[in-house]
Amino acid sequence: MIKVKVNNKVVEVPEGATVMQACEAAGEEIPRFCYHEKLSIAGNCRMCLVDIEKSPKPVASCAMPAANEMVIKTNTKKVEKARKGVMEFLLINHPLDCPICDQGGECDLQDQSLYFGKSTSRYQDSKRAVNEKNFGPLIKTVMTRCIHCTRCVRFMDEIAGTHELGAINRGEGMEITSAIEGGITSELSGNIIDLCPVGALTSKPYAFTARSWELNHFDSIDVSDAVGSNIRIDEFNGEIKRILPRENEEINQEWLSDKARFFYDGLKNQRLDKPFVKKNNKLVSSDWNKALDTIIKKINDNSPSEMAAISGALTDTETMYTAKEFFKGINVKNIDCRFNLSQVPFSNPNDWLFNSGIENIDVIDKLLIIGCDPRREAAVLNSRIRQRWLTGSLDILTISTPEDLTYKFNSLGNDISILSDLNTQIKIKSFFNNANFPMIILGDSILSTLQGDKIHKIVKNISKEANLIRKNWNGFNVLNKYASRVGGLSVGFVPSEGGLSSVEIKKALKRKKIKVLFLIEADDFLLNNNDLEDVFIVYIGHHGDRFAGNSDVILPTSAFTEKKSLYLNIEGRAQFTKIVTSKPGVAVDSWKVFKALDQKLSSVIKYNTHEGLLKQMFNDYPLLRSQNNAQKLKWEVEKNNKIKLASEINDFLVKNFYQTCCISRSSENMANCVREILEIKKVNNGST
Amino acid sequence: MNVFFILFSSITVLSSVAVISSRNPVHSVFFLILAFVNSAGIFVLAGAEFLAMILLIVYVGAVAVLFLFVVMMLNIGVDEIKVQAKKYMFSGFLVALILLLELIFSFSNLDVIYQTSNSNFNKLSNTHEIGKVLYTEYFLPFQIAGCILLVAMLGAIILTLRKREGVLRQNITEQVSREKKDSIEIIKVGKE
Amino acid sequence: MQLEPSYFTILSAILFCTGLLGIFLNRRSIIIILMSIEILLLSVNINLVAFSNFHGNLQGQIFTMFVLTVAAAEAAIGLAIIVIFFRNRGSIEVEDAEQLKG
Amino acid sequence: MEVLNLENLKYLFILALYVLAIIGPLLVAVAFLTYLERKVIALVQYRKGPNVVGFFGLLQPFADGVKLFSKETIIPASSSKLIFVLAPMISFSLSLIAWSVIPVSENLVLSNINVGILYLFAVSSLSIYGIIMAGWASNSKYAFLGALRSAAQMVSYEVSIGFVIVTVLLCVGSLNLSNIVLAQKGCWYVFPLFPMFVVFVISALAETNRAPFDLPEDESALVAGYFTEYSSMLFAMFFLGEYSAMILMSSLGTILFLGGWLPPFDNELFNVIPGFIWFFLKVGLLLFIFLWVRATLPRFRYDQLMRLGWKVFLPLSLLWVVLTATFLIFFDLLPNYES
Amino acid sequence: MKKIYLVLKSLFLIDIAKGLYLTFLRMFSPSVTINYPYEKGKISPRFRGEHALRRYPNGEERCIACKLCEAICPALAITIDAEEREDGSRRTTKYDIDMTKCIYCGLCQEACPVDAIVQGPNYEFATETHEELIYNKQKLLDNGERWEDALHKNINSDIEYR
Repeated sequence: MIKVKVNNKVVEVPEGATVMQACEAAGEEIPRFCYHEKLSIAGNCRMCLVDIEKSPKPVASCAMPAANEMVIKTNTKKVEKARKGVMEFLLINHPLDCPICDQGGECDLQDQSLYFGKSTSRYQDSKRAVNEKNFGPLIKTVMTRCIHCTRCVRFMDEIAGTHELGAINRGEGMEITSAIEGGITSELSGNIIDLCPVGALTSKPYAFTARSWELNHFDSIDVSDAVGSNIRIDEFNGEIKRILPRENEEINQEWLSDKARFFYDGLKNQRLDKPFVKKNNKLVSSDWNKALDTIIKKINDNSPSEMAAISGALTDTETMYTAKEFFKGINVKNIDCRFNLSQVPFSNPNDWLFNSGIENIDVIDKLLIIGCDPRREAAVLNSRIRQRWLTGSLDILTISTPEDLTYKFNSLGNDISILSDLNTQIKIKSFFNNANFPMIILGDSILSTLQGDKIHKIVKNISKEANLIRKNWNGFNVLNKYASRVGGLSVGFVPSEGGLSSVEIKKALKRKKIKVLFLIEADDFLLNNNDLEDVFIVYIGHHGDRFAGNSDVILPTSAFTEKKSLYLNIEGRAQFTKIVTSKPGVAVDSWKVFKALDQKLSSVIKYNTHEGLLKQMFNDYPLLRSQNNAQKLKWEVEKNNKIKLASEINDFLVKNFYQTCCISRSSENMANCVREILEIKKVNNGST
Repeated sequence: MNVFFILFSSITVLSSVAVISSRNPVHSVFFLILAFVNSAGIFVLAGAEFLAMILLIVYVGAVAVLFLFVVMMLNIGVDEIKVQAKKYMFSGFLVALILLLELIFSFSNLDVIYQTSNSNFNKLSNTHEIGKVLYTEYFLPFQIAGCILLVAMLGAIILTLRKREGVLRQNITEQVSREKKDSIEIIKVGKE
Repeated sequence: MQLEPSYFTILSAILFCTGLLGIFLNRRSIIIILMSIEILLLSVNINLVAFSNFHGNLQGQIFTMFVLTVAAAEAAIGLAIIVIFFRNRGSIEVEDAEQLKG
Repeated sequence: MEVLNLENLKYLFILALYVLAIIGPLLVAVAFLTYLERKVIALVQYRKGPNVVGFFGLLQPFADGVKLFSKETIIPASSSKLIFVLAPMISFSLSLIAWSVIPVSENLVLSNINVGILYLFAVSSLSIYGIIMAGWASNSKYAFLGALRSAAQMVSYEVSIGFVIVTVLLCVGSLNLSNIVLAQKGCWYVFPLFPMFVVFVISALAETNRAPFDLPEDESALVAGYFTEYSSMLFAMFFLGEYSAMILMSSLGTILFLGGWLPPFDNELFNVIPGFIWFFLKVGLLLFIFLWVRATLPRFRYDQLMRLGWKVFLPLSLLWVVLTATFLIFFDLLPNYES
Repeated sequence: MKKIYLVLKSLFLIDIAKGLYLTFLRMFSPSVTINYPYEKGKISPRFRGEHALRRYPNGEERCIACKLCEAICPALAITIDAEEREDGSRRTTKYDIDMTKCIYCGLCQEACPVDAIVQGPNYEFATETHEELIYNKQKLLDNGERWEDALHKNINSDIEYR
């Protein structure tokens, strides 16, 4: 620790801290444009000038390391004059178009110019104009406004890891531009909108639709992947105008994937707003009572073993809990939340959780990734791995992963069968030798192959043998892809004693053994349409997506922005979404559907309100209540070396990052991304 | 003449009956006023126009207003004739009836000496006549009547005068004679 | 046609009896009794004026004036007393005037 | 009946014509008085006043009249309905019947009675009742307070008016209005009795509830005083009553002090002009004073009003009566009317 | 002595006579009334009357949907919806002013960076229904066209103070 004097106030800062950090520790706000905590230091905006004793000139505080006994002044005339000078230079070429700028009202430059800006300009010559760049379907550019802070360039280099942006020319001719024509392809590109201190980079879908001061902010949770990023939803006039990341160092830092950021417009399209019942092979709009009565008639007509229920990617925990209770009440055992045919075991939470915790990626030194694509399945998590990798103290080994994971790694091959190879196992063990914080990430993707349960067992075994499971450290992690999965497994929406799992349900459907199928927002259940003939399908969901056309009864429910509901992220962290907009039509929260059905049948569900539901659910599953319960569980591994795997090449990656759920499939923004990023990329790849 | 007499007298009688029988005291006062106005008419018919006017001015213009004021200010509600009142009803009617019969009996046989063609009765106006008599023959009683009125006025004032606490009173001369030098004092404040 | 003096006297007799009856009947408020007294005085005045006219003698009218004076004084004092009575008792019913001490 | 013979009917017919001859012009005069009032106040306040309806807005009073008469009559639910309706009628008719004794010119008078001045005085004291009945029957506190104020004020100022009249009567020696005018042939009483004239004018303002003594209709405190609850026809009657009372008081002032129909100087030139023209000119002058004062002075406070009436005017006029009487006796100027 | 003087002064109504004299003289001064529907008072170029949305001389709307007027409006009378026009410029799709909420403070025209929303010299826009006073964009643009000459002149006359 070193002692620094800031404006006559003595503060202690750790060695290596910058002058700016010292000033912040002393409670002084230093204006800055280029400096960002999560990015490398550039020191090119010169706005953070401070006065340091014995230094003849003002010093850029962001780039200057603090030294012991340093005397810093931030409020002298000299400093102010220097900052005013910097501001005047910045404003020479910056257009005064704040009224039409979407950054207006939340613009760093605007704010700073209030304190350091001159009221008139001394600049006589003509201003610089810069051509717009094509940054893809999500980012709108007005490059004339750019002040060359290079935050975007550094972000793409360091966090996103795609090196797509850079500055060309110098001096007045300097321009930020993408290296390749045709937009930015990174799945984290939206973050440069937040980073841009001026209005050079703004959101294309949000363009001109609202002003920052008229938005209502709601803190919520992202459900587009299983990471559970914290988001802020901005609403205006009953419509979601944009989604921004909320800083949470334990989960998403301050980043957000493009899907989470831009898929909100899918909440407006293709919504189900009233119940439908099939009549004469045609879906006819109906009312709740009729729809429920139709279902109850079917339930009464069929035996419990002929019925099955599958929950989907966005189903909230409460719904699955209530549905579980309901199906228990009518004695249906064929229920499963693993709609993607995952074979992940469901008896012990450590089997499906990201046990080490996302935050601990920052300390790991050895990482083995098995059968998953973190870049597309959990983009924010992937960037975190990259950040760790950039420090140079992380070795990465992979089996069956894509090649473009934004960091360098040694691959043991794409065929998963090598995992059962003793050689490989020894290799892995030696890889983890002397590791302080070893980590294995096992993808849910590989678990949803036919050998999933075997793979899980082998990996578990390896992690035990490679000493990944220690006191205070559990290096075995499963990376789930769907926001609902951990919650569903946690509240036991899984086949009960003698019930069929999703894989078995699929088979049973093929054999026409299932007569009634409940799809609870389960659009991604991998089924053949041929198998669904003669099956009475009850679709409970908010979007008229894949199965809606095949259904016999459609019950409309609310999406995650329209209800307060619980989601568990990959670590098992319980977080609530918030009510931002109103529900469309007569849609209800989906748990209420089961409450209503239950009331007409067995009446085992006692609660009537959401509070009552939560109370009983937390009572039954006390672990849900804790923020991060992953590391606190005891975990036994059964020893078994004899499992052999068949050869299986990777074919289970998320090919389409932008469209993974019913909301993103309905989203125009996501469709644009697919059209303008993925397809062009495919063409490019094909040609080269 | 007869027509007017019948008109005036019947209204007088009816309204005086209404005075004693109406339930609302305010209505009683209004009927009393009506009775007075009509009896002023009867006075005129009887050749006493000065008195008629005096009756109007004094009774209707002042005394009845006083009555009205008191009745209105005291805000006496409309009330029923009480049971106690009824027990006097019979005896009251009886006495009144007997008296009425007696009076009518005695008055109907009146034998009055007509002196309507009194020589100086018509020459001068009624006012002059009264004045002449009043300030000569009846001067002393007139003064005494004045004294009675004065005493009555003083009595009424003293009876109803109430000294109220905390009422600010205006002194106009004081207000008007206020000047700048009485109101503003210039004090020199030294430097601290 | 001529006005007979008996017209006036009978009128005054009726008025007198009405006033008298008023005193008998209305025992609820003193103010009505005061009014009845006024009616009595009025009937007397009518009589006086009538006789003065028929006798050609002004004494009747002079007396009427004195009666008026006294009546006015009586009304003033009487009403003042009623006001005080009301202030003390909150009522002006005859039955409430039962105490010698005010 | 013998009463209804031809003679009597003819007499009644002629009487009715006389009455109409008084009432008709009077109502027109009232109408234009309201116009005049608005014009005078407007002039004082640098405004234009009514100028839209008719030439110079001359038809404005008739427009107002039509408006008032075509409006709905609203009678409050909790009022004493009979008295409520009766009050404005009394007020209006009392202000009209007084006119029967006003001599507009020599021999131009409906009934030249001996006790004319007393009659006027009596009628004006009766006019309290219209107001008191209105206030009481409205069953509204504003109306009631307005009525009480008005009644107390009129009674108080009647006293000083009475003494003013007595002063004049001392000089004239007759209660007949024509005689009063004729007695001023040499000198109008406004000159020797000027203080009484001032007292009379001021008391007349109070008697007619005019500014600065318009406390009964003090709009800032009592909404509109005793006619708060009145509308349309009934309100118009009050209105007409008030303004004809103003004209009446002006006529009374003219008769008592300004020599009635007499010209200012008894010479040929002035005598050519008929008497009633002089009379109306003088009445107009007094009316102008009414309006002028209204445009100039702010409203009195009620206690100031009562203090002025009882503590200033009463002693002053009493003193003046005594002084006048003393003067007349000392110089042996007492009049001696024998008819 | 003073007191006697004052008593006499009030006894002889000197002050009241003075007042009456004053008002009497005033009667002969010319009146200041403006005979409204036939004569109209002169209004300042800064007069804040009915609102208007202006256009550029080439017919392009001035309003850029910056919503500063909406933000500054103390009566919350202005409602704006905006989106990107086909040519990429920022334009309003809805511009409503509730004239019955408006307090004519002029803050909107002060806030406007492009002189689009202005308060014109028109004060005669009374209507028979409430609905007519809720102005939409078309109505405001029409106002702008109707009053453009006056608006232009007023803004020019005030230009050196801005």
